[in-house]
Amino acid sequence: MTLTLGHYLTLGAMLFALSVVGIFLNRRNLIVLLMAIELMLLAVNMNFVAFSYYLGDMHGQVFVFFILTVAAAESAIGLAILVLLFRNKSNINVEELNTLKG
Amino acid sequence: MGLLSLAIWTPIAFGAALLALGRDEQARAVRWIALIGSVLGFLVTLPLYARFDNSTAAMQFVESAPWIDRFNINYTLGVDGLSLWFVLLTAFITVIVVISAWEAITERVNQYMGAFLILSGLMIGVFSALDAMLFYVFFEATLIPMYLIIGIWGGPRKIYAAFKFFLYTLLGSLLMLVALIYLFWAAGGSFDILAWHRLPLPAGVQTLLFFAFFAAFAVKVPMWPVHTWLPDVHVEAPTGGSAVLAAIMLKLGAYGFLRFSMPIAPDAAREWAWLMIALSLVAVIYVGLVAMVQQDMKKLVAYSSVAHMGFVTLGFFIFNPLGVAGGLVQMIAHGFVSGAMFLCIGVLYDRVHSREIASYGGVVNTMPNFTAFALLFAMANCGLPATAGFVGEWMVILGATQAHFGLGLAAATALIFGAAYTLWMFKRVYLGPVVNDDVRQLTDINSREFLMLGALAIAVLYMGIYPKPFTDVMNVSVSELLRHVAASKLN
Amino acid sequence: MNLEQYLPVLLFILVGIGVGVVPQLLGHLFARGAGFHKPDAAKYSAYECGFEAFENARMKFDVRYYLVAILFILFDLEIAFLFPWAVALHDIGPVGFWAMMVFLLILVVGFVYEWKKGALDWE
Amino acid sequence: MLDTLSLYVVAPEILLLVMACVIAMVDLGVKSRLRGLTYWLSLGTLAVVTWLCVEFALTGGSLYGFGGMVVSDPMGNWLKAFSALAVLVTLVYGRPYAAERDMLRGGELFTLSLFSLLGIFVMISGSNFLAIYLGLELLTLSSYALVALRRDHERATEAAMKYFVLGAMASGFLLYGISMLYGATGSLDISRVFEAIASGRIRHDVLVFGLVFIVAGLAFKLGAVPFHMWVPDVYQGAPTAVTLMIGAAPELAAFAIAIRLLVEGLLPLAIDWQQMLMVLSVASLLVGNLAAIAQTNLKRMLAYSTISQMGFVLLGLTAGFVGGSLANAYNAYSASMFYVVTYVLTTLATFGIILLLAREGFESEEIADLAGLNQRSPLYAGIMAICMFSLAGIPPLVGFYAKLTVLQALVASGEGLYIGLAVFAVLASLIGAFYYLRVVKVMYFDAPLTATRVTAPGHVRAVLSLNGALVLVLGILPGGLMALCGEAVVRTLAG
Amino acid sequence: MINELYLFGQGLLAAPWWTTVGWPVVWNLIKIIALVLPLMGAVAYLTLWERKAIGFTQIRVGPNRIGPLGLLQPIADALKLLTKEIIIPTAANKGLFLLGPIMTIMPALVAWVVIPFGPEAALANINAGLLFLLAITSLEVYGVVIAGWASNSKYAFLGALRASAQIVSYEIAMGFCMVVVLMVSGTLNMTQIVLGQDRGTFAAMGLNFLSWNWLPLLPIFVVYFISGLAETNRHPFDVVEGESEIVAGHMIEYSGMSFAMFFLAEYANMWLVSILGVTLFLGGWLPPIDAPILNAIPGWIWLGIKTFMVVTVFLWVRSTFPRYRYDQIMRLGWKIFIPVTLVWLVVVGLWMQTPYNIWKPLP
Repeated sequence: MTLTLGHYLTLGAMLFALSVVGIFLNRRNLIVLLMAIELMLLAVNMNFVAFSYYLGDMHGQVFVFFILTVAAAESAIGLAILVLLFRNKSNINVEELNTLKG
Repeated sequence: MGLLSLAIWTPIAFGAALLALGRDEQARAVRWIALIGSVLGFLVTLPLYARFDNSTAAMQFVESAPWIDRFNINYTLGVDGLSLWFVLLTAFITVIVVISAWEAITERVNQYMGAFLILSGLMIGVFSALDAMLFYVFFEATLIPMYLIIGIWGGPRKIYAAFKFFLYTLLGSLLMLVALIYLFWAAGGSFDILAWHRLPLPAGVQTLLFFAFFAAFAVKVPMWPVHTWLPDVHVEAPTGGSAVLAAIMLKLGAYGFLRFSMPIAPDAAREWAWLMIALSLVAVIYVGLVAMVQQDMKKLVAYSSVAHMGFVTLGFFIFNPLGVAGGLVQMIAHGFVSGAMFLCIGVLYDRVHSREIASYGGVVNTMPNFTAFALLFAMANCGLPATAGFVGEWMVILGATQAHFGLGLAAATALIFGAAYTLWMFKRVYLGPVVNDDVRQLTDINSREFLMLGALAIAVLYMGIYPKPFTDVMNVSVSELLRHVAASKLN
Repeated sequence: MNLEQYLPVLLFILVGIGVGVVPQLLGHLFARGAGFHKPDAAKYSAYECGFEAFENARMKFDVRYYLVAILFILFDLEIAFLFPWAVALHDIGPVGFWAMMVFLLILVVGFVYEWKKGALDWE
Repeated sequence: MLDTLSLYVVAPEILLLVMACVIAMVDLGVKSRLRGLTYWLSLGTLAVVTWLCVEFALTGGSLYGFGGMVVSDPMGNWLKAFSALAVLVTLVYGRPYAAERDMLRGGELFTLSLFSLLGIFVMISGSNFLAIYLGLELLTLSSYALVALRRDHERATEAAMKYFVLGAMASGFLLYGISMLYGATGSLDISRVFEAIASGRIRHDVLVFGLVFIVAGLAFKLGAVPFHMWVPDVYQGAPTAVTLMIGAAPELAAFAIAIRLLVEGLLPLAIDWQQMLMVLSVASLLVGNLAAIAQTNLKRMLAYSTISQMGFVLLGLTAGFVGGSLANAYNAYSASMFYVVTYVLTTLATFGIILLLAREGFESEEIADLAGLNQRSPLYAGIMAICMFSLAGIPPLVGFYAKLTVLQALVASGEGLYIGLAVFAVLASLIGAFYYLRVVKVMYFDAPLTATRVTAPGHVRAVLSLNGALVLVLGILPGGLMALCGEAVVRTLAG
Repeated sequence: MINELYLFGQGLLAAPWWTTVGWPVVWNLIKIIALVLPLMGAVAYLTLWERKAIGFTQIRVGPNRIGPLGLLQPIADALKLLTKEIIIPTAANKGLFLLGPIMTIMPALVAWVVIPFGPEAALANINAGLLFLLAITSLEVYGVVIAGWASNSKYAFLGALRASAQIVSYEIAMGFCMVVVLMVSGTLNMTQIVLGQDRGTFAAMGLNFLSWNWLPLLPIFVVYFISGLAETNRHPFDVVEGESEIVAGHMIEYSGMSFAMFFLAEYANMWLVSILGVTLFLGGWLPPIDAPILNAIPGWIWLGIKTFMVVTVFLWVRSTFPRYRYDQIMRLGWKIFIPVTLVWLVVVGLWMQTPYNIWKPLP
């Protein structure tokens, strides 16, 4: 069996779907939410790398580099907000995020 | 700057200045400046009448300047026989309203006066705009000051009334906006109303346009069954607001029929005239009956306004010169009379703070001078010959009879209802013995009120006795309009 | 892509895990086989200098550890940027060099900022 | 690659970046009583950047830099100028508010604002997926931090968290769509993507698959229904000054990337994305307006109002490609641009008033807090009333012309569907008028709760008055701005 | 001889699965074992050498009872640990608790796969060698964190936090060091990096050791070495397992072979850091001076000698310096090493832009 573009794309799509499901169905812990977001970006990276290799074009891989960086910055900010939230509310349950309603 | 521009912007400039600079501490100065502004605004409209050429149906005093290039919107003004009198009427009523508020309004005087002055300029703008977008802007902009007037200085249920007024009229005019945009597109990128008059349109489109305009204007007039906002608003609005509303704002809608619906969609207008006539008759008869059972003076006058405006639309849609001219004359007359009626109620309200008919009785005993005025206006409201009210109604009934005898008969019966509720109210409020202490302590009108009511009384009598200046102005325009409407645009 | 060179890597990872697993397994077997396996509650409780554990070990800890983690992520990613640049430095010439210098300058601004803000102070 | 032209093209961005760094450094150095220095430095920078963008815009040409990564075209430059101005005004309004809430202590407000503006700039000038993505992230990352700027404020952190999660997810969607397009077309360059799609060699279903994700991501950023969940929470939870920062200038950027991605890149797929946008805009108009009625919190109400207003913007974008012809494109896109610019202008003044009213320890967030404002301060009540009427689309205020242009673009398409949409939009804005009127009602008809007069520093008062006056003046004379938007779009899309 | 062995193995079976998959796997396994077994030996005897070396600095003999000169001491230690009971605390998270040691030892071994022992003697001569190394060593911190967390003990938890914070802090400085080396060598391939050090003015004069990276990149070399100490949690940066404070840090709950895994990993890492340092800065397997007699000595011997020397410096440092305070460690990492490496990175970059660039790309 050889790995074709389709396999990579399917993997990417599965990871992406997994992360979306993770974001929407997760009612417990915000950390899981952050992880799901990272997973989402990784799914995209998978796509980019696969396409880049398949097309013989470097730009996709360059894009991946930038996505990685942004993902890092994003998780840094996400964690920082998480810490603030924990300090203010003393828990990080998704369900407890309900002060804002209307 | 042309005369029409002056007529529009003089009151607006004064109003804006009052809003920006006026303080409650200087109420006296504010009143005087407002008066000066309104009088100036009235004076600049007089040359319009003096220099008006009765012999042509073309637009006069036309001025035009590019305004929004991207949509070819122009600042085009002009008046013809259909609109001239309304410009004068608006400016005149504004003076009266400013005087009427002299003592009644003590808080935020600058905002009150400013709102009325701006409103006056905007309404003159509506009557003189020849560019549809300009018309629309003025038409809609009148909502803002009126909304505030009702909401700030109105009665106990003012908020309900203000919202009702705003949203009802906005709904109608938004549909009109779509129609205007469609016409803009259909006319190849022009908002010129006169060009639209010449624009051929297929029947289906005409019908849709007609009803879009109907939505805007029927609400404004107001025609039955979309009149329900009017009594509520009249009851809650302050005296000046009611007066302006009845005297002028209702005319914006009727004027719109003449300027937009009929000439732009003549075929649809003819096709649907039966509906308009039917609605008008319902207004005249049914609403007249409703007026009879009212306990609240303002509500009564409000319903009577709906009935009278029914005459106007009836006159318009029977498509003969007598009917249309009669409708126009009725509009002017109603401007004087209904304004005067509301001001009379205002005079009483300022003293007793009640509008219930039952709170009064025997006012004639304590306020003889005032009762004389009230009697005159009541008579004018019933259409007594030699008063303004008579001329228009008589012309419309004649016109209706020409079209169909049954129509004339139905319209004539309305006169009886009108007499019935007006005179019954007059009897209950003014005649008979004094019924309570409030009435006993009434003082007669002061010179300011005398001046105000006197000016209106002169106008009412003059128009009733010698209506020629009014009809002369409009004759040519009316026949031109009818000629235009009679020709089909379908080919 | 020459993936053959990665075969030893894969195998080595397996071997590495094996090196981790097998001795532990052996240790268990030996201990049990030789009868050294004698559990008791004190032995199997968490070390606490002889006290009973009186608080959950999953305690709150200093936020500075978070800070270090966050800063590490950022700097490490930036090193990831430097890697391809450094490899290609011979080929990309002065333009490439100065472009990275601009990047580093911005980075230094951030570094100075956090330094002055006290993010790097441990006490 | 690194030629003078490229540097020229991104000159405003460079200036902004340098000054953002300088301000961050200065903020570290100055004593707390000299904090004003960073404020004025920020304002000065923004003023210069605005001027620079206007200069660029007036030259009128389209220049590409860095091998087509960025573009400087009239539309972009005007949008940049407006967004710089918006941030400037935001800072002017927000500073007293921030100072009272101890948000200036760290000095991050100005730096982060400038960085978010930088992100906006990059988004606007990006003509490559990568540049657009990076700009977007710079903007959103700064925004997350700004929302969480009040560290001890529970609601603000909660809002930040929600904003973060949903914003990151939106980026993920956008990226996934971009990756699909990249795979399908083999390029990240927007003009090349356009060429590749226009050639018709690429399978349509693959493109649409990617397109769906891109539109979803954009809808998230614009706050269109059903991707609007974050908008009300963030508007309400964020400190008001930050709400304005998120609600004003970024809308311009969101519009810009919608144009860049959908029009400049994916125009051959217009039939597909126009349908999606139609659904989004109809839903936004409906949900935004209906939900706004139920709100008692002013910021939340304005959030829903934003959603409905964005519905209008999207509506304009749907009318560009009708019946196989692009004849209506300039008309439609410039209508949207005009809409979004005037919306930002009005929003600025609206939040400016809220910020003014928010005294220390009192947020003035409830609609009821505005009660009797007319008695307390007729000027501010007047400005707020002008804004509300403008948002409701009543002439002669600028919001009316915004709606007019969009409706006109719809009707000008000449198709029944679009005219139906126009009628729907009109009815929706009637619902909208209700809640805007309610604000006016509270200010003018209700009795004030306190008698304290509203005070503001002189220059804040001046800018606010100017802003309010502009809403009115542009309502009386909208021709110039309309022509500017039209011109910018024509030149950009033609060039 | 190796080649013949390889061909012999390939010829054992003619089936295609054998020649394409089976034999390469077996062959590589052989090579891996050939690497791991000596490595384990080296690790074991490093412990002995450590005790001896410390003994010498303190003017005592060190272990000398078991076997001649105490040479059997490591074997005795190993046997003892093997027979100890492995304690899994009741409160621990069992699965993770057992995973911790595995995640620690695995990267410490796998990293060796890219180390070149000679011109053609790397297990995997991959192009992204250094990158791979960086990646695999970064996994080290997972073992620490997992162990600390799974133990469910305050000491372990705090120790793990400290250790991971320290490791990641110094990883940045170390990363910068590697970037600088990359700049001058222009390749990620470890073999190429070594070969790149064989050229230059001094190398042409026969004084090859002066052309190695350590001289022009001296500050980087120093930072690398010290970071290496910190990365492996060695003295004087061993606060994570500081006996006086948190006893043994993240390993406190471990016993027997589980503990031995950590122990092995630490010493394997010492070797790894040393050999990496030698590869990056000290010319790898190259002889110091271009003399025929020295060239005759096989490269792996040179490599071994150099690595042994570097490792010995590790021990020397341990026996010389007092332990740092934790805040001092962090300050050193963030406030001194990062700026120093950054500055030197810029300096080297600038240097390379000038005509005095001494690093020409490999042909």
